[in-house]
Amino acid sequence: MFKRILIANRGEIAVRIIRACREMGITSVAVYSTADRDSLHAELADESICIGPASAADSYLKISSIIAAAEIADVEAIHPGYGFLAESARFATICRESRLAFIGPSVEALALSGDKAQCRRKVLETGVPVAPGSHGVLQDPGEACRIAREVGYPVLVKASAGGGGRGMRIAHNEATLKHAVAMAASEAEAAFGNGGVYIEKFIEQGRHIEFQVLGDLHGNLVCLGERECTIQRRHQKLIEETPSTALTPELRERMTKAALDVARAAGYSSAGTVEFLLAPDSNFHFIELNARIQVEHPVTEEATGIDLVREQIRLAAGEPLGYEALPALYHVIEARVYAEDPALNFRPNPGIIRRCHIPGGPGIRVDTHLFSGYEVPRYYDSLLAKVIARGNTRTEAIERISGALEELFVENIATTASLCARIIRGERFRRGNIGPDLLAEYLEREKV
Amino acid sequence: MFKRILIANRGEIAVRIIRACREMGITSVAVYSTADRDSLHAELADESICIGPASAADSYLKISSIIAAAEIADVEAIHPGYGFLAESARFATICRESRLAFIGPSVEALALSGDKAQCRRKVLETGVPVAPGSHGVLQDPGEACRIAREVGYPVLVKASAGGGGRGMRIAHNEATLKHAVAMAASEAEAAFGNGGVYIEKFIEQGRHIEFQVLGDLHGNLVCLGERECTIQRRHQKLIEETPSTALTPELRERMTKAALDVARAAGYSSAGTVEFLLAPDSNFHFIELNARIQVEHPVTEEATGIDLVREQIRLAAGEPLGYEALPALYHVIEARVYAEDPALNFRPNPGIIRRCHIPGGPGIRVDTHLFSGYEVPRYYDSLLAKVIARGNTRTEAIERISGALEELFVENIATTASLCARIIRGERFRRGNIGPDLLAEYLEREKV
Amino acid sequence: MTAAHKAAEGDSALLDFEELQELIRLFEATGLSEIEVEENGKRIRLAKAVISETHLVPMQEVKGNAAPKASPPVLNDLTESLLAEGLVTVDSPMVGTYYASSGPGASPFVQVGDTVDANQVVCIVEAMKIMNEVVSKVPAIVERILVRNGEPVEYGQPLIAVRPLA
Amino acid sequence: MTAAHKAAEGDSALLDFEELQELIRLFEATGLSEIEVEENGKRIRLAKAVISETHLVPMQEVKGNAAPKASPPVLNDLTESLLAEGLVTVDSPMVGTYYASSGPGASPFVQVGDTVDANQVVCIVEAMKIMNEVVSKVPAIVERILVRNGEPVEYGQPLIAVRPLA
Repeated sequence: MFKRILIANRGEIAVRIIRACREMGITSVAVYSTADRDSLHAELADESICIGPASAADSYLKISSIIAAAEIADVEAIHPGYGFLAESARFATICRESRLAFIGPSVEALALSGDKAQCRRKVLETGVPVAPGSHGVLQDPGEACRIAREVGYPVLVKASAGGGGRGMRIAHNEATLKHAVAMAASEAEAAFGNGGVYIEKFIEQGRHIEFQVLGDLHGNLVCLGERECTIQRRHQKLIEETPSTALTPELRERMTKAALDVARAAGYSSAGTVEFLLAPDSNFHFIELNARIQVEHPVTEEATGIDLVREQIRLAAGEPLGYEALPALYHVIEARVYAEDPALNFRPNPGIIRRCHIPGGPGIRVDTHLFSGYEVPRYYDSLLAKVIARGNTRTEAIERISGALEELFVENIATTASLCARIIRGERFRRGNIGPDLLAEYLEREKV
Repeated sequence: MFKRILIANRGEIAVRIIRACREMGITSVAVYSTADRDSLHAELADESICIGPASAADSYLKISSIIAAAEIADVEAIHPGYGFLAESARFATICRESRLAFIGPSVEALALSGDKAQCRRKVLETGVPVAPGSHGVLQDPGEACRIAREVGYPVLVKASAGGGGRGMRIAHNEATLKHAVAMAASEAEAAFGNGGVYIEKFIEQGRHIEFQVLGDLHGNLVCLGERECTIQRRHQKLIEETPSTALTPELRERMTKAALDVARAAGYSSAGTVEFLLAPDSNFHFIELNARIQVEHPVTEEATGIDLVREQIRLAAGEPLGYEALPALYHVIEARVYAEDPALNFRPNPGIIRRCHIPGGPGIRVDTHLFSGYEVPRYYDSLLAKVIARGNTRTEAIERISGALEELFVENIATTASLCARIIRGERFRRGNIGPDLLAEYLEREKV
Repeated sequence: MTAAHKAAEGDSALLDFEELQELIRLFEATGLSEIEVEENGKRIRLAKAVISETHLVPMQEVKGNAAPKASPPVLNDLTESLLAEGLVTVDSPMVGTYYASSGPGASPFVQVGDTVDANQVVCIVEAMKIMNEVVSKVPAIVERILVRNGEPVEYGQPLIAVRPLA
Repeated sequence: MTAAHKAAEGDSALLDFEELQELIRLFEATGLSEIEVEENGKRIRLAKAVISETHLVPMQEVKGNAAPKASPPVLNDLTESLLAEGLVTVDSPMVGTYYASSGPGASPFVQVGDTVDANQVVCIVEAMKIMNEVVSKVPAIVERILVRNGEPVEYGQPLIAVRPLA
């Protein structure tokens, strides 16, 4: 097992990884930018190193500085968290060359999952359903129109190097499609240095269901159930839960098998997520493979009792998986507390949080880097906290998370906590009638 | 179900009950003394009423003020928490007369559990083993000597109206016994207005194992497993866990049956605890029945997933139990964080906590009323927080709670957190070789 | 504070070392944030990191819950503004229900403008069916009745504001 | 705590050294943030880094963990005391390893007392096998070398203190 690990991240996930290290008796080394000098991850880690100025490009995204920090701290492994360098095949390659274990999947699996079009093609070969569309990157705009006529409008134009909703456009007819393909290609070129785009049929009222997988370095894979992540704002998740109200046991079994097929085809190890879109007719389609620990991983942890970050570390050190499927013990719901003002179209809200109160008690877990006096920097993601509730029933989980979200108190800064509580307490969520339109419908009704 | 509940308590247990109310959609009414004006329970409750000055006798223990507050707040029920009026048969009687539901056992069960000597006699009738000693209150000092000769020294002299270690003395021979009986009787007379004392054989190296029971108003009872509470300082618990390393499945089954026999004989309803002393030869003896929610109830909650406070409220409203034994899902350890300095013989440590950091993350629950800026009043119990960790194995629970206790940070005030972490990480605790001498041995070794 | 004053009386040394130690201990026990004594070019300054922002804000206000609780800041504001007017308050000695008179139909114990003697009953607070008489501690003129007949009151809540007679 | 040293320079000392030690111990044990005593132009000031309202205290110090981290307060104190002397620092432009010379056996780029031009290389910070030259921004005299050859350095860490030439 590793003795020293560097955590190439910040915020709540860095705190999460530090806690796993502490439990495992591993020395944790945090890195921080000058904007995060007084942040919780820099305080809680056994050692902390300043790696650069506030701008992420010059600190958390700067591979040479991360590697230099790992070298001077003399660590054996790097945990990249999520975001930043977590899915960078290039970073994983450099780690390998520097004889540092990258706590995540192999370079090859990262390269595959990072190329959405290629990944789509690979998954098609396994027989797992993929939304109808192009087989790989579009060769010319004409091909887009041909395929769109075949599968029917509306279609989504996606950047092959994108993911998580970035660089995505919807087209309802040929005129908008041509424009969308051109725009998406040039945007993707600018954003990712790769202008490849592909199209797939847009599934209206599709629900976003993802499956957690874990793989060891010896070819063993396990699937730890699903998370429903349909409630999103700006293609970013707001509320997640397991089990999903959309799945029957039979459907769950089929999707579990599909998730494992995808992971196996990708030669996947470590923790990863296979995302599907579930159509109202119960047909499901593979969307993408997320080659990292997900923000919403605690949902699965609370349901199954397994510590996914610990497992990532253990598996990266070469230990075998050692178990098969784990039954869900609880119904779990997570709400994300962003420093964003829902009343101002989720405008980010940096500033000093003079006082805060984090809820606790039975069935409640809060993953956060908040403390009274914390300054939310304007440079990074606005996620402040994840409130996770488990219950013996869905109703109990709903009651617990609503109570906790109402108890949570953050002074000076508007957050999404109260909005999440109102949505979860709302009738439509209670009925389990979840859809991609739920948030918009809710915001619309609140305005009236 | 009740719509409005008054919480006749303070500190972490008041916060705990407020959270249960919030989840159940019940309006919570807190009461507070002037010393607790800025305390968390007064802030978090839906309504709060000042009931008197700092002294507990003039506020939290003053029945007329509690009842008056309940009347002006127009509540249907009172939750007494633990301590203060929780086990007062007189308070429960006045609640009944005032048509306020007392969230706890019946007046009769309270009267029985409050009279330790009578309770002992009642339990003897059920066939559950009781430590050898007097059958009821001693009639004269001569009787004590006779019985002590019969059962053998050392013996414990206990106040019938005491409990939780209060008014307890140990005697190793006839001379000290006579003195102990006289002293205990006059102390008990002064402390409880009841000078009745009894004796029982002192079981050396006995382990303190208690069983959680729940009963409804329709005669149904369930036992939710044990908690080992052997590690105590000044007869007050410091570290608790379930399952106990001392029990075999067969022994657990016998003790579970005994706990249910005791509860049934007492006509017990609501949440309660049957305490046993387990001798090194695996013989167990009933000690007392605790007719309240216990401080350490989260241990059972985390192990079984059941919300005991919610159950208390539900059962007091007349709802049926509706389930039998629940399997333990996790190994659970709790450590109590007192505002006491272990280096100064656990001297209480009131004052302002300028800053604090409460740990979180997977498997960790913290029940506390702490916040940055909280002033620990010198009038009440010094319990600041309970840190509870669950794990799939005992080792995982040990690693998690040690990490959380080390992460916990309370400025300005010495607490028992770090001592608990060191004990739990220590070899003797890890081996499960727990005994009443563990703490003393540990403190002795640390001095060297 | 007193130690500091004494210190200023010294001629040569402001404080000797023992006095300084004592002062530090005393200062720590107080709620003061700073003590500074300066005399003939001598100066002592003790300071604490200001923890002025210590208390949690009442959650109810922030969350907009309907909380009928008489929140302390309001009470303190009221008491302060009355003090500023030279008034003192008769406070409730217990939680209960305020009654202005001894029973329905009876005339109130006092009205605005009345002069009351020390220990004269000015109202009743009922708790558990027991009527507790509340008295003015000083001879005074009743200036304001702060609660309505039959209203629930907390421990320490100001009931009546009076102007003490000199 | 450096202020304490200055205090010892006086002739008729405010406090003798033992008393001063005692005072420091006492001060450390209290929650005070500052003690200042001034007399006949002599002054003793004890202060703690006040990170009060906003920042969490570094846990490592409290817990006694062995944390080799260059903690920010120390850096700031150092920078401030250098500034007070009229010096400026050449800071590390990246995390890496500090080298005083271009290679083993080579003579150091600069030594204390050297005069350097603007943009003259004063040391190297190595990261990922790449040697990054670090320059002085201004013409100056090298006053102090703050790190040892081969020592790991953080981003922004002061490496060399120089006195700018007017």
